[in-house]
Amino acid sequence: MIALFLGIVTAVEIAIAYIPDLNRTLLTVGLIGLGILKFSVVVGWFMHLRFENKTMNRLFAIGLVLALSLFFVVLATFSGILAS
Amino acid sequence: MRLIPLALLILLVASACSDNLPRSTLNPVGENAETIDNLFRLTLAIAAVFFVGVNAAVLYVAIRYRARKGDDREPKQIHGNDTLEITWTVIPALILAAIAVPTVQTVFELAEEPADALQVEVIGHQWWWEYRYPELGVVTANEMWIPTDQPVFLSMTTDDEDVIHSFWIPNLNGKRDVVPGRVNTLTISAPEPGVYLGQCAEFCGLSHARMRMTVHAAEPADFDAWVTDQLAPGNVDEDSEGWGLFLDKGCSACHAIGGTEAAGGGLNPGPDLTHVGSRTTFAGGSYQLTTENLKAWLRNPSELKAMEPDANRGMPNLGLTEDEIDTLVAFLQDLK
Amino acid sequence: MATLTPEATELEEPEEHGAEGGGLWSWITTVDHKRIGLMYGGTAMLFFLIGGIEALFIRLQLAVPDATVLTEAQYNQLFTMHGTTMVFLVIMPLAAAFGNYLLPLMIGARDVAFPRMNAMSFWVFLFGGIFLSSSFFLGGFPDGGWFGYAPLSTQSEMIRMDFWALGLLILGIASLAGAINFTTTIFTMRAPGMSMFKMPVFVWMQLVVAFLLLFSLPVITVALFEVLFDRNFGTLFFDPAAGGDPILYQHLFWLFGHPEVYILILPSMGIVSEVLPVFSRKPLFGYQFVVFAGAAIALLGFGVWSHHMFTSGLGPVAESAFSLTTMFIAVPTGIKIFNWIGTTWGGKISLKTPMLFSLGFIAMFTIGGLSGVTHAVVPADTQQTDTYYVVAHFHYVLFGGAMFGIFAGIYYWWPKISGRYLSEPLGKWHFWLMLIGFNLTFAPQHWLGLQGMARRTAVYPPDIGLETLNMVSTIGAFTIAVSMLPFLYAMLVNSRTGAPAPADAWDGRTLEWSISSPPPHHNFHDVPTVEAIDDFWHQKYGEDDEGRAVRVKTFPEPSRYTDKYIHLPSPSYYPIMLAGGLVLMAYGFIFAPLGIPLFVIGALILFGGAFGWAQEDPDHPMGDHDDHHAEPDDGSEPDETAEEAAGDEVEDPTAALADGVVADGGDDA
Amino acid sequence: MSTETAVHGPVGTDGADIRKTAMWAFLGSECLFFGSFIATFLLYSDETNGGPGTELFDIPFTSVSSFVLLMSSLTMVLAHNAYEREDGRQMRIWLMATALLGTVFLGGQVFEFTTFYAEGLRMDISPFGSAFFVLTGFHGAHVAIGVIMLTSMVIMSRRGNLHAHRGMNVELVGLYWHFVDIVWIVIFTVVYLLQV
Repeated sequence: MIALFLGIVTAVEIAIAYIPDLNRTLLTVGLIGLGILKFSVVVGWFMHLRFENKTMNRLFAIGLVLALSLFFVVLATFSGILAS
Repeated sequence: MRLIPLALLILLVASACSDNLPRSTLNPVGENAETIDNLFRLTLAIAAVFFVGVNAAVLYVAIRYRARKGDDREPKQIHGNDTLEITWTVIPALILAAIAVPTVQTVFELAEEPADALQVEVIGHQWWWEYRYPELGVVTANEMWIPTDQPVFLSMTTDDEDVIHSFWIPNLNGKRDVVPGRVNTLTISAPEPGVYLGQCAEFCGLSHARMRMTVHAAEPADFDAWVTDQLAPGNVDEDSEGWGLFLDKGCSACHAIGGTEAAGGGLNPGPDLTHVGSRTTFAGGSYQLTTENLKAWLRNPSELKAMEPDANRGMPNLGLTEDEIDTLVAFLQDLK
Repeated sequence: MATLTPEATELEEPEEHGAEGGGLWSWITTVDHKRIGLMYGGTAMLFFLIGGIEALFIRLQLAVPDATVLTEAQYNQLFTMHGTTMVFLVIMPLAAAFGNYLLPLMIGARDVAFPRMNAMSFWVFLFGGIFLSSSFFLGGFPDGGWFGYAPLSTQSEMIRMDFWALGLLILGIASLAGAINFTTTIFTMRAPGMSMFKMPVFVWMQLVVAFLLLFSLPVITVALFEVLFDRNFGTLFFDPAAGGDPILYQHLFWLFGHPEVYILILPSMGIVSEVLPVFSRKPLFGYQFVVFAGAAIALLGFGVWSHHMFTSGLGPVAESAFSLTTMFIAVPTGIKIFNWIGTTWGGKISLKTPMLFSLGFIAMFTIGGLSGVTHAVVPADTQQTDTYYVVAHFHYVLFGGAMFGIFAGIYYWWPKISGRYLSEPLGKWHFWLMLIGFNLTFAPQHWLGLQGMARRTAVYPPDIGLETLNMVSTIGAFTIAVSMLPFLYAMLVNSRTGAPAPADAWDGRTLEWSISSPPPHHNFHDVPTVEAIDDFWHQKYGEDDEGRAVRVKTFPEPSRYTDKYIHLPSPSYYPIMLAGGLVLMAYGFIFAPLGIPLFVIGALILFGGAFGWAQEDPDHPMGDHDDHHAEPDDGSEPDETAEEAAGDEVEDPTAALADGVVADGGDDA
Repeated sequence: MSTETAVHGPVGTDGADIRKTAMWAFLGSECLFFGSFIATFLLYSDETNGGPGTELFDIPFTSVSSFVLLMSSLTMVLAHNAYEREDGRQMRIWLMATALLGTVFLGGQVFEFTTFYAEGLRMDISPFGSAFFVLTGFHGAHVAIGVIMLTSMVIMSRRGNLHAHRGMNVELVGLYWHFVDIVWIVIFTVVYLLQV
């Protein structure tokens, strides 16, 4: 079931990436959204994190949150948003 | 025991303020350096209060609550006090917030480019500094001249093959890194004529310690005279033995002399020598430009300053005879 | 409760399975956390000696202007290795030594979660340190600075930076495996009843450090890989000519490098948080606040890295943002200092050597913290950074702070480790000489920096006012060297002839004092049940009407031996084999293409070690255990059966789970 | 040690599975490892230094190999289920299937790398090339290690060193394998789809 779902999501992703003239922001938001969906499904069900205790959840969550912050701060610094 | 740092502090503050040091952040010249110094002194004063408070408390505790013979009573078991905790969380936070306001203001102030500034391009090399005055057409090395009546806006970078340096004249402003592939800026101004010394402040390899620089702040008239001198072609007698040696020994492969066939178009890897005789220092600002020093330099440059000539960083040993050295040194010193 | 300190038994022979005798082989194959901790400590102290000698050479060169004791090339190598050694081969492993020895004792466990992985961490650290230092005999020390900024570190002449980058990668494996081990140990192996907020502060700080390592090490790993690839495989990560950006390296390095500062200082903060209450005979003031402050420092520590780059041209917005976060990290740091003073306030203070070092820690660390605040003021920092002012600042934090804390810990726990006290007079000589020498060395450097003395310069000119203070600083450095003599004498002689120490050497508060000195191989005859913070103290003392401590119970001296059968993990030589293979690979890489056979041999040994490890039964007499699969590449695969003894004692696991609060507060803070 | 604790692995005093806790800590750490590489890539996605850029990406091809990797997560789940049922034979079959799918993915990556090299995208041609190859290469290395782990587990199971009820290994390797899969989900989205 979950595998089927993941397969469909992937198909949708590729389809989106190929829609001609799709608004760039919409594309980005859509693809990232679907990526997050797939990510959560695998982590939550395949890896049973949904059913594990808080310690394990938090260990992984901290890594994830820090990695995401890393993206944003580094990119913001370089892209000039922060550099003004 | 804990009085030692305090005593040292007093001693050192006294000694630091006593003489006029040419490379000290404690003797700021010009608006930017003074702003920074004031902000630093404010922070230092606040820090000093905490320093004295904490150390006095430690000392007090060690004396007052020391276990005494015959006192069998155990101390009260105090586990904490929420009011105190909140107090010593909030008060330092407020003090820091108070420091943060002028800090942020100053950061933005210092980043502004003044309207009427003299433009200078600073290029860091392993291990010397190149200065270009695009509006004036002047190119020079290690010693920068600036007028006293005008702020100077520095645009700083390096060659792509070079490494990170940091431009720092402590009297005039804080340092700013010089990064390959980027252009960083810094504003300096010196209302008083004088000589201000600096040192590359980012570790840049073998001879980092000998990558120094000098800023000559001159009255406007003197500065203009300097510019006029710099724009003149190099003082070269094309029939002289020195000039012949300069070409024969391959000096012109790295060094330019303006107004001659060795003008080089500004692509040379070594300092521009058009007016080298008029400078006071050489070798990354680490030696006085004297006859003796120049001779020693030409005998074996790496003896005076560690370099990597094989990697195109620094001057190779040309294997000159004493006669050739004498001739070349005389030739160079005539390049005023 | 009553299980804490069982009655002494008359047994002469250790009965537990897995007990080790003497002999070199038993140390090589040991998986006992106490032995591993001692080996960590001993190795780190040897490196401290090396790093110290490097420092003395640096100070000799700087004693007078334009000195020629060292060439520029030698000087650059020495300061690079001094920094690298002190950070990665001294303070970090010393913290690991304390963590290894004490974590299981303080949480009432019989070992760490993964004893063999623990042994592997040590061997990887030892071999990595030897690898890094051996560069001296193979062409010279690395010379690109301990921070290895690209593109200087990728310039082809800086050939020894391969040693540096590979060495740090290897040491990173040791630290990462250690961090996973400690995290798991603290989360899962606490004695029944010891909820997170009943753990000793030292354990908390080790947990925070493990988190910092977990999440900062991978970032420097990436930075080091990118440097290695640029140097060896022609990638262009930091080549400006091709569009690469050297500033990216700085971000990656300091994203690790700043948490690293807290990795170095937090264990010592944990140590003084244990020492101060014992020698004041009062509980730690504001336990929760001290714990939260530690976690807050760690969390904020991930958001301040760019303050190392204030002069690199980040732009005013980023500079202001990082200035603010940096300033506010001073708040939790201040909370800790105030709480430590609160702990001693009104106490009954005994100025034994551990206490002297702890008080010294507070005084010296405060100075380092305050000069840190002046760095947060960006404009001031542009004058201070890369000068001796910064050198002074971080030595007040890392020497006056971290090392003073570590010495406090050594004097405090030595009676537990050896069963003998270290000499008080020698300790006092050590402390006072070191305090004086330390301040002589580093206090003048504040002024040197402000007077324009740049860091990492082999020579400085005369006549700009730097001579006197540099000479003072050099004299101070040699005073520090002299102060180490009484310490070394005490360590070498007192451990055999010092006054015998009882189990509870200082009238302590935490579980390690409830067992014999030195501790039995299995630590606890019966795993204790914990009801309060400082549970051991509360068994000994109650409070009278005025709130003063009153002794209610005295325990008999515990025995080293038990009549119980306690199974412990068996010794194993696979960890050292795996570590050895890894380092052979590194040598092979350095000397490629000639070294490729060495690389292959190393890889085979590593794989063999991992495979053998996976097949090995960790404690065969019990028979029925999981096999497991070792992961050769990262060494962090949790691949072994943990020591289950603690698990047998679980009475109500769910109850403990309910208040099993996580250390970080990361996702909801 | 009772069978019960064997199935769920050694548990600590707070009831948490010791080895799984460690594995999650490791995976949390790995997030930062790949995060740093992905940040590098994002920074350099336009730095092609005159060489080829994202236009070389063959999305349909990469989609297929992404799907292969995604399906290997499914077979991994089936292997884990077989372990829970203590069905050693089934477990080995699904482990082999997972390893096979992983190998197919690696084959795809090798093919992709070869094609890119032929078309002039090399890791020494531009920061973009460096970031792309090193990021996807390190992911590939993780997959390869996973394949080795899966294979050794099959071997150990055959030799009787890995009994079905000792499935903590299968579960741990499964966690690692799923993690490698989700990293690819991120890479596929961020590096491929968003850059076209």
